Amino acid sequence: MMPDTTSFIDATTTDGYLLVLVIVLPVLGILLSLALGGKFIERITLALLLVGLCVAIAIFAAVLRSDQLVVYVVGNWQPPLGIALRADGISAAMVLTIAMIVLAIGLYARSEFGQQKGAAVTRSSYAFWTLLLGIWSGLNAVALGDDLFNLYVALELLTFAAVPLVCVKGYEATIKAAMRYMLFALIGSVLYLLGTALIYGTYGTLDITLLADRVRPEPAAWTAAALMTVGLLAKTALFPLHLWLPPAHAGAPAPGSAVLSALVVKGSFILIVRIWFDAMPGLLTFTAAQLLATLGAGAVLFGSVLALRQARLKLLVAYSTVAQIGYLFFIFPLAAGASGNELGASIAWTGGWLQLFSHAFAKTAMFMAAGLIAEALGHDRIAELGGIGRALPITVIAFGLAGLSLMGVPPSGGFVAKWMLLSATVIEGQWWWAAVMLVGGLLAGGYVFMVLGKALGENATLTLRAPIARHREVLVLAVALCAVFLGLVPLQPSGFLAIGRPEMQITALQ
Amino acid sequence: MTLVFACEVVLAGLLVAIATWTIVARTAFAAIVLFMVYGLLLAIVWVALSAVDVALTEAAIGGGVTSMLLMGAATRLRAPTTPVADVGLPLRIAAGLLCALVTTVLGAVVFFLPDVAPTLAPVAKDNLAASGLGNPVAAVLFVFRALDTLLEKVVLLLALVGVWSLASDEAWGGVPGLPVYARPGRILVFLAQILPPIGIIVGIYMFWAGASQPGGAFQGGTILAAVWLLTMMARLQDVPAINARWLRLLLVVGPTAFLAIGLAGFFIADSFLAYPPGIAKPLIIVVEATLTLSIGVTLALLVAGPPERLSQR
Amino acid sequence: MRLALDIITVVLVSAGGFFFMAGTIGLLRFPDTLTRLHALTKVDNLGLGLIVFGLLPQVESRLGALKLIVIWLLVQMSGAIVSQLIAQAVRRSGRQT
Amino acid sequence: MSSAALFGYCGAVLVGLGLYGLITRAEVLRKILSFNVLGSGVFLLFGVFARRGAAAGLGADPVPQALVITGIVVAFSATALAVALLVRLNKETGQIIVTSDDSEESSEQGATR
Repeated sequence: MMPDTTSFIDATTTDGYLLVLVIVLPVLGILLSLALGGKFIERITLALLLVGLCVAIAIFAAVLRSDQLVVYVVGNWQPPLGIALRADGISAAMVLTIAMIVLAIGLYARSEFGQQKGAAVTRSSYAFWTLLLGIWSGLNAVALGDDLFNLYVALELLTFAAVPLVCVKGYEATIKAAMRYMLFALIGSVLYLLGTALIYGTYGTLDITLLADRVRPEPAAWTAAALMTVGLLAKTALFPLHLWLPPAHAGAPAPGSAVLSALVVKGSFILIVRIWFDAMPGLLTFTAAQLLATLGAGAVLFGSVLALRQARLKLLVAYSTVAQIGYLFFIFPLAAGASGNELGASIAWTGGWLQLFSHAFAKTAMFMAAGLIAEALGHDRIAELGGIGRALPITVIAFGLAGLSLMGVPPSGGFVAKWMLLSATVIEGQWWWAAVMLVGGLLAGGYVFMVLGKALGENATLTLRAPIARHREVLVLAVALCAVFLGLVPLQPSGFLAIGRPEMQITALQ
Repeated sequence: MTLVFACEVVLAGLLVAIATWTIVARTAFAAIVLFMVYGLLLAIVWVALSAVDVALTEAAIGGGVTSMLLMGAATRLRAPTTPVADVGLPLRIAAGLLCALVTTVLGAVVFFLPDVAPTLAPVAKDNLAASGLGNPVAAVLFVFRALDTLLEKVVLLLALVGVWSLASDEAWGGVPGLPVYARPGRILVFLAQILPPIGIIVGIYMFWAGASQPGGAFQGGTILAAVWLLTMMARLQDVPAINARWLRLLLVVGPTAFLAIGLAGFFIADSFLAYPPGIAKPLIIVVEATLTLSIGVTLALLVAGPPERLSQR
Repeated sequence: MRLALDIITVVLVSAGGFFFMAGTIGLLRFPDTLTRLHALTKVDNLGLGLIVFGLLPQVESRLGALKLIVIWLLVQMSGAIVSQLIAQAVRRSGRQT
Repeated sequence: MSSAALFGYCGAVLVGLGLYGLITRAEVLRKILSFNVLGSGVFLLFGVFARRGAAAGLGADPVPQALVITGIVVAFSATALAVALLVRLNKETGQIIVTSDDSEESSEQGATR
């Protein structure tokens, strides 16, 4: 079959240039700070983040307004020869979430990685800001890319920024954690690339939109999809490939942990969804979807139980990420529409994405709170948290609010997400996943209350090693409140998240 | 069976044999030496596949600079006091079965490939004139899929920042720990005196020819990196401190020019990373020339590793 | 004329191939590093030289011929220098095998 | 069998070999080396698809060739970063392998400033 070379899918839309801007802005920062030898790197990054937030809002508004895809055809070379960037509802929401969280993390990191006036930039602070810019650019490129190889480069951009961030402080154990992360990432990227090769060899294009028409259920496509999925699972740290995550996410400095746990693992997850739902629709068999969700269920149970057994706060939060990633994979059996019930699929789709966004905010808040607590106490041993609730009340409230979202307690983004997923299991008649979700919620409640119980306990002898500025506490609270507020706008995102996806265009939640 | 095909069978057999040997070799040193041979054989395979641009890249980067990097690591690593045990036999058998399965499935996919291969060659050829370049591979890299190439430059720079971030706090901003011989022999010095002029000419020729023939910024840059590393190893030149202004500027000049011309495309052409017709070729040559420099410096610094001391010894 | 040139090419390239074979056998069979090095450098230079001269009649442009000769000279030089470096390393390490 | 198919099988074998080395070799340097063999197998498959796509007077489809060139550079960056991590790890611990889990210690260091 010769590929149809004349196909003209879609041209750049009016607001398309925004997609380029949001990818290129961080690159500007990286180049500028390299040229300046690190001078003003903190201010450059924060300024770019502010501009980037405006661009992200503009993209969100453009998608919302036009109720259609925002497209940019780079260099005006149509796919399959050229590369297109596309923003549907999910990408736009993702880019906005990324911009908000990275900006919050940037503001939070000022006290740890800020530059002293007049002093030369230190190693860790130069590396931190550059890597943060790299992660931001990589995430945007992953969210907006629509070409499997372009996405590979974006994913590598993300990885090469994420790995050194783990050991940016240079401690021995964190270097070990970064090394292990790197090895998993190497396998992951090469397997993904292998799948890409097979797809090009069989279908002659890497453009996701074009592929959707060309891919047929046949061995080559299954092989490619399987290889890419396994590779991306290693990067997403889905059970049982999660081994690298806890030491890496717990070992990174708090702002690093926040961006890694909240956003970086989601980058590869988005790609898995893109492959199965966008590039190869119709390929997702019942068995494959059940298998992915089974791994997800394993992650929910295993991660939650292990989180309960941790003695250290940051490690507990990291294991909670292992568990919360698991929920995302329920999207595969529930939103694939195997039962032919479009309402169930649409609800599951919205619920799955809401879980991703609310977890991103909640986990950012949790790691930031854990960072403030560790900064105040000089350690993060859960058993010795007594009295911190009185010393840092706002931080502990923020931790608790974020915890509510993880548990799925109303009114929070996590509640709506999990409730939608639960409804979908009922509609789709796959009640077994509901059982896992309920147990996972209980276990999450267990570990959140374990921390809160200790933190709210009395301890007369508590002495703070360092005072914590009030505005940093408020920042953490603001991020936690974002996670909660996501639960108050449930109807809006359901329609928005289906923009650009005709098969999902039924208004959920009548 | 033609003579050429017989040669290809021998080549493929050799390649697999050397790859196996690389994996199972007893010492890391032996494995790396074998890997160099492997890289050269692979370059010949790429020529057999009519992909001369890739052959040049593979020989320069895949076989050349990668081997140098690995060799540098092997000589710098302190051997542990306890012998290293690989995974146990059961796991090895399981891994063997898994890998055999992967190979079999891939082999089957190759066997059952569609008779008429999908290809973008005709589209690329049709648009070659519009791209302003004569070499179709360069046209894909710098025109049709320029976004990939731009992001890949950022990947290279980020990897460099990642490598630098592994320095100690005291050595930050200082001199990379390239293994430099305290007393380089006269022969090495001789080589380092005679090769650079030739290397520079060949490197520039590579990038210049790349517009219309195989070659380009990557291959040219790698050769520049190689001769620079050679002169530093022979101590004819100091390894520069990473906060040297000129070094920073060389690192970013290529990607910056690429990005700037790309952004200018918004206004002077009809799109980001589009070149206005007529001056497309000169613009791409500016991009490629500056990229050749930046790639050369970046690759050399990646090999040199993180800074280890504040000043020249 | 064409035929004569072709014959020259075949003869010279075959001879070059023979020297390569001999050098490889020497590399595998000789007892220690220095003698192996001897086999490699002597025979490979000759082998490559014969192949390059064998190919010269087939080259269409003068520039192509010049490139071939430059490649040969560069390989000569790097071969000679690298074998010197290896021999020095052998002498320093005090081992002969 | 065509030469493209021959190198296709060759690529498949190289992928298997590299994967095996990556899983079974304990030394990190050997893992990195295996990753490079694995990567070259993947690139070779791209090359085979390029060769099969020879058309319009071009000896091979230029798009996969360009992808491989980008891929080689990215793989080199990965190797450089992994090697730098390994050298640093070795300097700190004297190890050339990644030893068993030490999340506790990592978390403690992650909590200190």
